Amino acid sequence: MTDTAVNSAMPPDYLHDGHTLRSWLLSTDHKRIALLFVFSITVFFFIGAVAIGIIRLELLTPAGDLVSDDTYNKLFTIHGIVMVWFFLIPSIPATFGNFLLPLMIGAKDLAFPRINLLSWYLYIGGAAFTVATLIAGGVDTGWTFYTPYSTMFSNTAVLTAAMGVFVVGFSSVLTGVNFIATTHMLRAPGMTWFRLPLFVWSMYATSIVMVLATPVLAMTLLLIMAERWLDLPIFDASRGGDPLLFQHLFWFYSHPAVYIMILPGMGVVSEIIACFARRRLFGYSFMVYALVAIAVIGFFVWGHHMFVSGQSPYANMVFSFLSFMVAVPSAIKVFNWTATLYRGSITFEAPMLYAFGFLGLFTIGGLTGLFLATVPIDIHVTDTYFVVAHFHYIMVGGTVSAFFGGLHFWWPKITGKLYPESWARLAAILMFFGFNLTFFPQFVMGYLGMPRRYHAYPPEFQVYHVLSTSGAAVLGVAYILPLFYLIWSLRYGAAAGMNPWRAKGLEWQALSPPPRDNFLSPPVVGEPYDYHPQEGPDAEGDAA
Amino acid sequence: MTDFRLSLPEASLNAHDVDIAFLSVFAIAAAIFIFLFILLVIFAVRYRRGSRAPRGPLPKLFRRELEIGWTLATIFLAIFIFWWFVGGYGLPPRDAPGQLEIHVVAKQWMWKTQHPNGAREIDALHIPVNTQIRLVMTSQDVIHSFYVPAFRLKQDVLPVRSTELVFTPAETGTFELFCAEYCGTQHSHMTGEIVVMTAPAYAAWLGKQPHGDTLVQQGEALYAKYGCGACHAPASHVHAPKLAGIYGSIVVLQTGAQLADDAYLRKSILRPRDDIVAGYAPIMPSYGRFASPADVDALLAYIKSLPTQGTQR
Amino acid sequence: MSDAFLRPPFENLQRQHQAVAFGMWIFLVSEVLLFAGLFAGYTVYRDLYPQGFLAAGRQTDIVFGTVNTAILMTSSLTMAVAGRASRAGFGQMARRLLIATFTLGALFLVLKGLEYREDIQRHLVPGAGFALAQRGAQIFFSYYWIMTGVHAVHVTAGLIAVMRLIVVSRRNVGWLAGSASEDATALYWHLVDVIWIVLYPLLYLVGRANG
Amino acid sequence: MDESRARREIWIRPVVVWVALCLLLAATCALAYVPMGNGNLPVSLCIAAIKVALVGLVFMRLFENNPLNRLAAAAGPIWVFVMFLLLGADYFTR
Ligand code: HEA
Ligand code: HEA
Ligand code: HEC
Ligand code: CUA
Ligand SMILES: [Cu+2]
Repeated sequence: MTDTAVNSAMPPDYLHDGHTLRSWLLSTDHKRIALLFVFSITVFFFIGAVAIGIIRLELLTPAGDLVSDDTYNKLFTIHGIVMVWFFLIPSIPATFGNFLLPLMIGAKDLAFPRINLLSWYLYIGGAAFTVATLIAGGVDTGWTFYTPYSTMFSNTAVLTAAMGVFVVGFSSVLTGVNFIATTHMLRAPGMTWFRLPLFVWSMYATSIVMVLATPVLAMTLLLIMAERWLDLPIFDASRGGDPLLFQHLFWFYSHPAVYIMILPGMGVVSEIIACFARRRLFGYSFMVYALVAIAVIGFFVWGHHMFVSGQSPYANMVFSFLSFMVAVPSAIKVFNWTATLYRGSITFEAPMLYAFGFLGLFTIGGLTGLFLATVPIDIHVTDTYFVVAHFHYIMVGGTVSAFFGGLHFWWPKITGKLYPESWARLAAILMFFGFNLTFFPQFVMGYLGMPRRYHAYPPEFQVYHVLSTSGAAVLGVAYILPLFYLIWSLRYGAAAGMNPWRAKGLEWQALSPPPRDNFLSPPVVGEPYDYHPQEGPDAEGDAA
Repeated sequence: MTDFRLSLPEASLNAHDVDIAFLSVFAIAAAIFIFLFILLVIFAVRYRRGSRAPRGPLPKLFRRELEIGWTLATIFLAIFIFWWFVGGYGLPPRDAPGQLEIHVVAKQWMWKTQHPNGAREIDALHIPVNTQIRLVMTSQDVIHSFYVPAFRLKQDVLPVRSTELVFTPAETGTFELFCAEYCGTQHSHMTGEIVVMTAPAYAAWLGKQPHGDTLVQQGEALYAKYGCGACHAPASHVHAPKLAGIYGSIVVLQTGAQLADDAYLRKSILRPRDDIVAGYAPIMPSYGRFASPADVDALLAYIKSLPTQGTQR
Repeated sequence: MSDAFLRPPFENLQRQHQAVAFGMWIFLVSEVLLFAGLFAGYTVYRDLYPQGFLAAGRQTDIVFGTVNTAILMTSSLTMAVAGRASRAGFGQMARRLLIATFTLGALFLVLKGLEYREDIQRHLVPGAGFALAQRGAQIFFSYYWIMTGVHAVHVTAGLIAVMRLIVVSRRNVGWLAGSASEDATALYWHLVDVIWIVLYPLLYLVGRANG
Repeated sequence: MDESRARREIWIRPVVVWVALCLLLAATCALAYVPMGNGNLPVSLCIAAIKVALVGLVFMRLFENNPLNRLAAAAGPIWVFVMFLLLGADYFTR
């Protein structure tokens, strides 16, 4: 079926059935809800970004002269809270996941459309609390809410902040429930488990973590609120409580949560690489097992955040070992992506550039994770910029790159328009260099002893901070660019057609943008990623 | 933009080990990364669309064997790194003879240190080189973290509980002390300096300090002040355990045996009711309200100093 | 069975029912982990302060506790039978049983309220003027209040769901069997019961023997 | 078969379970007063576990239900177990 077949008899695409605000805010269409999320997380990304922008400027000089120390503490706290819970965790699942999961398995919608809408309202509810926190003067506990500081000592809006995270937590639980049920119940005839695109698998694995980990965070925050507000003794050491218990509960969620943040990125990248290498994903089944393995083993390693906390040294051994084990499935994925390129027929459109960026940066971030899992090294670098660099390499270099990759890859499907390729490539490259300039120096200063969450620092570190800040400026520009040319493309972009990338996968069998019920005729399900006849080259590919 | 730091002195015995571990893991990681990077570049260039590179069926070895191969290799490598660099690290170290025990109390936002002879310092610590130091640390408020980059050492300091840091400075000089656990407004100003001196220099320095009473003397005073003796004095009529020689012994509690270490003794004073010694009534008042962490340190020092002989436990 | 109850995106009703039940099960698992966060802390502190916990456990009102357990289990029974009834086509019977369930649930809350009042009068609220001196006793009661409190919230949520069933089925009892709502509500209600069954020994049976 | 019998049939299984639950409740309540030192907690928890199993299998129909739901239900206990196991790794070796 080609575009010319798209005549006026067609149902309107999802963007055009209903134009009232109501038809958006009360829509149960997974595609519209996905867009609602896109807007919301973009807003919060920039809130978090501005916060850190100011911090980076502050850190240009050793003396804390730009903002007061209290302000500084509030800035990195809000940066952490916003970026983790209001940007990165929903970033891919709630947007592309929402939009593509039904399309990719050939369904009309998610299993529980109304609950899906509820997820968004819960997100907004939590967001409201977070904004309220800002208005109330901010919160200064760090995104980790460590007790007793958060419960007995801080005199900032801890309650509101905790409440915000508490509420948004249920949003991701419900999203998880929805995705799992959908994947089990609504796969099109012929769409067997081992024909699912890896993106769907990654959503499935992510959902497992969301459902099993998030409630523990919710309860932990509840305890925090109870101790702070009702003054019930729970973690307060002076009344017999154990602050480490809080850390255990918090990390029981927050380590798995980091996999909530990376697995979706892995899914996106798998789709992109296969498409632009015109190649079957190498070791599909291993990729699947790896995803699930990461999701499960990810629950066993939380103690590696507590090596110097005063937890038993024997526990340190256990958690260190398990942390090494969780690295293995990630390794498998990296190798498979690389092997997929072999004998491919590769082109370098923007999504592929982002995918390459992901490969490199995630690997660096992951490998430095191994340093941190090594107890003696971690004792030295924990709570230094080495850690800060580690997780930005994965979360920003990895997931955010994947997010932008996905955004460009599915932009034609979501909006029906093509984005301007050359600008996109420019942004991708800027982002890559800006990123490394920002965060690589942080590894160095971290190992040299620069503690994190420091408002003022010894002058010998200044050079590194200046490099880092200049990188952040570049990065900032690179993030703002897409905003312009993507919006531009909405109006002036060329019509995309159903499948501009000649990609496989059911979502490309729907019109762009798809109608309310996604498919006009039931999609034909085939093997995943069959970009080429058995093991052979991609004929059309080479013709080009 | 003054001088900037390119390297960190290895000022403690374990600093070198840490650097070795770091460099080795770095070597492994770098090797893996460069290998992958080269592959990426080669593939990207060789198999770009339209290149002449052959794209026939994959060679035989490109089958499950390869997959299983690198999986096993990774597992092996991971286990190797763990076993070689982590195995057993940080398990309780043996005390060397002539170990110097120094007490550290952290509070928002300063470090208070006290030497065995009672000399006190604030945001500073003088120690002799090549002597094993045992820091017994506790906090008056939130969690802090005692971090000396030059020693590659860090340990969180918790309220009520006491945590320890055992190390041996290997270089004289002045090194920076950071608080590495976020503890509020002035977190970034909770810094200090560690001055490592030669043994004689240290002795001389110590001599010059206005050392108030030694810990033990202070402890003795407090012991009297708080009337511990009323119950614990061997002569006392109150049925309470003897404290002489208790340190390091095994105490039988109602809930089971327990090593009487610093943590335990500290708890017995601050909150005696947590663990009652078998065969005694829980009548001991808890001193949590009166005794500051420093007081408790003093009391412990005194209890440790009590003559062992003749007391049968 | 008529497809009047079919909701998009589903094509057949049976699948829809499966999906709803399965979805609810996943949600229940997350609820279990929610409480796991509490159980973990309870265990740690009980291990830390055996004495305090025994002493404190004796203070909770075992009569209220036991009676409430019985009530909740009975409400579970009526709920279970209601489900079977509606599936067997006895809509009215099902509806009556739902009303019974609701009443029992409400009764549970009332008793809980009375118990709370008593607890407060006996100074069992952690803080100044707390009844017990033993270390850890206050922590026990922190957990007592939070555990029972969070559970009570769940009961309330369950009651609202049950009430919805009762109201909606007023016109057409067939709806109970047709839509998947009843099944889901029942599962939720049973979980609330299950949670309480676990809370009971932790909060009410502690330290009774060594009184 | 006539309707009233069918109505009665419905009750049988649940009521049996309910009776069992009540008996167990009585038992656990009584046993709580028997001094068993550290034995009391395990006993009461075992009984609780049995009750939970009854409710889960019969009332929540895991018994008759499809394996998928059983799998989902199993996830809960398993993850709680993991949590306790690894918490123990710290607390029991401090
Ligand atoms: C998306 C987020 C994300 C991801 C995916 C990871 C992944 C990993 N993280 Fe990270 N981490 C964070 C986010 C993330 N982390 C955050 C936010 C913090 C700080 C929180 C705070 O304190 O504020 C943190 C902190 C953190 C710590 C604690 C540091 C400290 O505070 O002291 C540790 C310690 O072990 C750690 C380890 C790991 C490991 C082993 C992995 C592994 O999963 C990595 C696996 C990947 C690879 C290993 C690379 C690919 C493999 C190969 C190329 C083959 C070679 C591999 C082998 C030889 C095994 N992380
Ligand atoms: C999860 C996602 C996520 C994302 C996307 C980011 C994005 C970025 N982060 Fe963030 N970061 C965290 C998660 C994230 N971070 C977390 C969890 C912490 C820990 C918090 C805590 O300790 O509690 C943290 C902490 C953290 C610190 C440590 C603060 C401290 O310990 O004192 C730093 C320091 O450089 C930093 C930098 C950055 C930068 C430069 C970006 C860039 O990617 C952002 C790029 C955007 C801009 C640079 C802003 C746009 C431009 C302007 C507003 C103009 C003005 C700016 C300049 C001229 C430079 N982050
Ligand atoms: C009212 C009497 C009384 C006073 C006063 C008292 N104690 Fe005790 N103490 C006891 C009793 C009885 C025990 C044993 C039961 C227990 O472990 O609580 C005990 C136990 C201890 C233990 C644990 C001993 C062991 O064998 O484990 C230490 C240490 C201790 N006391 C120190 C002190 C110090 C220091 C003071 C003063 C600051 C003090 N006590 C004051 C009665 C007292
Ligand atoms: Cu003290 Cu940070
Ligand atoms: Cu982690």
